[in-house]
Amino acid sequence: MEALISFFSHYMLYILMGVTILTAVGVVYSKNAVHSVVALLLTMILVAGIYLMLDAEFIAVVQLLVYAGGIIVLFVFMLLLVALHKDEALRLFNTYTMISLGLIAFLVIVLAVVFFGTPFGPVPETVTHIVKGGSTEAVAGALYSTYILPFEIASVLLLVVMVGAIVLTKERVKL
Amino acid sequence: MDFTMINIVIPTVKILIVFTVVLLSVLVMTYAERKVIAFMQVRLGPMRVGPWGLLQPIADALKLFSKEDIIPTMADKWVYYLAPTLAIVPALLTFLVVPFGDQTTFFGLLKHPTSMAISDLNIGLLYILAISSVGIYGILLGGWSSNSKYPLLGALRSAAQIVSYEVPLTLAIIGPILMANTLSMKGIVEAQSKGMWFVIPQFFAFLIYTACAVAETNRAPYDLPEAEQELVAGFHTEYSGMKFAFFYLAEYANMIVVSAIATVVFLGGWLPVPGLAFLHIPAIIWFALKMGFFLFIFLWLRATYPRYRYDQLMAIGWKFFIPVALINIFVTALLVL
Amino acid sequence: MIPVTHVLVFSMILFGIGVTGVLIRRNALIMLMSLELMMNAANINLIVFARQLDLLAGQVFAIFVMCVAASEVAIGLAIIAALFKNKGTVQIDHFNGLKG
Amino acid sequence: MFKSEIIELNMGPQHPSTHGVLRLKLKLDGETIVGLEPEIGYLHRGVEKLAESFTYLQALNLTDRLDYVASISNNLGYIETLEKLGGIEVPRKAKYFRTLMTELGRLSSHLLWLATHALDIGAMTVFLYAFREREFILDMFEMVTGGRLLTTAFRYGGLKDDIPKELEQKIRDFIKIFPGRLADYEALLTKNRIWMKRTKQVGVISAEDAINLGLSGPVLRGSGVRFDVRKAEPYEAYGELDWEMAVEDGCDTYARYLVRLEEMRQSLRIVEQALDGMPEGEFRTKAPKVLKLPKGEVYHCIEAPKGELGYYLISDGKGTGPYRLKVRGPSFVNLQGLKPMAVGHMVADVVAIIGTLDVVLGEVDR
Repeated sequence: MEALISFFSHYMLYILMGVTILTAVGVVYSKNAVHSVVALLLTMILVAGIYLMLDAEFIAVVQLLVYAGGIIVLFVFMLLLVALHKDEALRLFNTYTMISLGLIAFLVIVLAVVFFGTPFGPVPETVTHIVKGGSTEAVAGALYSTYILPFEIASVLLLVVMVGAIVLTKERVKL
Repeated sequence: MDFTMINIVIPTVKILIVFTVVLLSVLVMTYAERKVIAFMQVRLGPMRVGPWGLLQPIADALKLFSKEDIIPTMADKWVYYLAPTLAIVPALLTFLVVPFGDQTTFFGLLKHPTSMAISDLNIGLLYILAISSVGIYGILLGGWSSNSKYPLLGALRSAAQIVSYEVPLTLAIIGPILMANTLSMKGIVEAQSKGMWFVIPQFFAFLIYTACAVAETNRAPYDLPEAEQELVAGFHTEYSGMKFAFFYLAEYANMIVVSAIATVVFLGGWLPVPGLAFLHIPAIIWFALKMGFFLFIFLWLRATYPRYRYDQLMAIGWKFFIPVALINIFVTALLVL
Repeated sequence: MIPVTHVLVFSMILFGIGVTGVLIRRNALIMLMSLELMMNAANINLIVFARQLDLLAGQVFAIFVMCVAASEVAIGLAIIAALFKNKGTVQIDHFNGLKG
Repeated sequence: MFKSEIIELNMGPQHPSTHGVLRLKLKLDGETIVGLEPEIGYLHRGVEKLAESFTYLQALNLTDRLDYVASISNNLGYIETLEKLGGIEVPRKAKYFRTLMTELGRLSSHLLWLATHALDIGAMTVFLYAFREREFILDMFEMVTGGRLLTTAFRYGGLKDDIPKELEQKIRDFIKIFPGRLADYEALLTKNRIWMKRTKQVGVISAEDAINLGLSGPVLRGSGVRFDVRKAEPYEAYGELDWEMAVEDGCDTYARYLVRLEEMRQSLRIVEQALDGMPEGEFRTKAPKVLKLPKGEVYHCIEAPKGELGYYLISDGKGTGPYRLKVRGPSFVNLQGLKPMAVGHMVADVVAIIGTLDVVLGEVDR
């Protein structure tokens, strides 16, 4: 029992990462766009799990709220609104598929070698700054003191986006 | 992390207890709904199975579990299977942080009292909001994958409804959060033990919360997604057997969750009614009573009101509830400062 | 805890999958989804370094990334909606009006 | 927002709120209705043709099955048509009793309308309340005729049997409780904000359009037209009793709701007066067992709960049954108002509009 638990606590992150890669592949390679969205939803939930394992519970919850609760709903709405069945007969991939796949595999391998060669140092067992009082409080404190200016700019960005999205999709009113 | 037996066994036992209780209360809830509404409508309700029809929910459950599972020919099978799961899992997961009482020793079995919530997350409320926002995919995908027009219309309606009512719902509970100065469910109840229940200073927030909670769980008078008279049964028109039972279970579990949140945030959780503390009623009974009261409101509304129309529903959500909730937050923030 | 390198490689793979999606899929919606995958890969890097270095900046920055991602999706979907309104399709092969 | 596809949606023939087997082919833009085509005929039984092979008395059974929730009115219209062509006199007692029964029939029909209309809009409790009172009325029908739904109530020249003794007390009880029950329905609906939102400005039809389409009954009076066959050409005892015509100017579903509620109140007044003023005497004149009518044709109409119910009867003077019987069913004509009322509204409103038209498919399809 104890062994099992320690096994899980150690390898949970690996399991999450593995499943995440599977679902991410599902996003790209599904023939049906709705399947892609479902895979994306699962990916986002799993990534939230990864955040949780990395002691960032606030980010995990925000990930669920923003991605699962907001962004993917937008995607699903969009899918239901646009007539995708017309495009289903089209080819999924084109001639550049193999070339791009090769390039990306090469890139991943090169960067992985670089990462393994870089001395990042040992992993700290406990993190004091983040976990003290929960990451929620810590992040909030940082957001409202050190990073207050970017925070305000972000809110302006969201406002601009809101207006922009409405302008883009609004029907032209003839004056 | 300390992975000793005690840290594993107690949460497991708690999870088992909570899930059993939740599933049982869903059964009780279906029975209560039929009986309460029947009495409001001058009829008897179920009377055949068992004394006063008490075994009716069990008969229903057996019927649903043994029914034939029909999949429409053109349905998208994977998504069709996934949708009920996506509906019920978040509904049950939200019970993780609900504190049903202060502390318990399981009738003296444990040396140190343990919390009556499965887990005392310090971001409990945020967690519930995050998890429950996943629940709408069950409805949306279930409606889409049935490949039928009524479910699709129902799914679009309910998705739009849930997305728009989640905003005022969240805004409504921000007032109490500001007053309690914590996101932990336990902390909010403890904050109310010092002063009055938040239902008094946050009365408008409570009203908005009640209305939005009813809309969020797709219950009358906001039950457009499953408006029987218009869309037959909405998103689960094509579902049958076990999968339908999952949707059904999810709906009632969601009702219980929003009642639990209302109890914790506005009605003082497990605290006794002021002035009645001398009765020595266990905390969990108080909690159940308050939750029962809130659930009763659901049934009461259903027996009383006609149904809104889709556009009217959206209009009051965006044009009335959100502004009022924002004003409430503003005033609360000023007072707290 | 597992070494930071492993998480970095994972996020690299996730990023690679996202790039693949953008490069090989011709459906604008799926391309947008792949962009989201890349954003998430970047976020995972930020979070893992925040933990490795015990710094809050990573988490705060992740929030900003999410903010930008949300904006990007909102605008991206609005653009796709406008495109669909004009052309009746979301396959980007069809949007070659600027090709000589 | 998009170059949207028009969805075709089949509402019915099996649908919870199309009141029977009405099938609507809806054309939807999102949830807004751009086209609507009622498909009828799923309940066609050939009542008019069947009547030609029956005797006059046998054909009375067929009229029960037209508008099966207000069969008393159908019986009355048919019997009066026969009496009009045959010149049969009816004793005053039978006239009063027929008026009383017809108004009870109107009450039961309106109660059923209220129940289903409210249920369609989502108010479930009103449904069961209204059925409780309707049950009371059906019990009275059972006392008089032996049938609850299909009454076959009257005979040419008067009634089949004398009025049962216990009936008077039962009606008095009903008159006592019913105003309170009406107040209950009104408490649940009339000032209910959701109810008003769902019914006001929904299914609007102007007085001019309503007349042009030939609508009648509460649907016409809801558009502010003062027309009621009972006032325009009083038959039976209506001319001698004191009652008001219910008219509203709203032209919408809410106005028609108010009209029908007021009619229920007026019906109760008529019932009370008819009971108080019930004359003594014969309950029917001597009429032959097998009726033979002179050669000729006649049209006679009465105010059924749903509107103007007319029978057009041709007799060839030789047979013992109708040569041709044509029914002008109010439901069929009122159904023509569905399209102009519904186009431009949303799916949810179609349900409310079908409810407010109060169609019974037995009469539409015949």
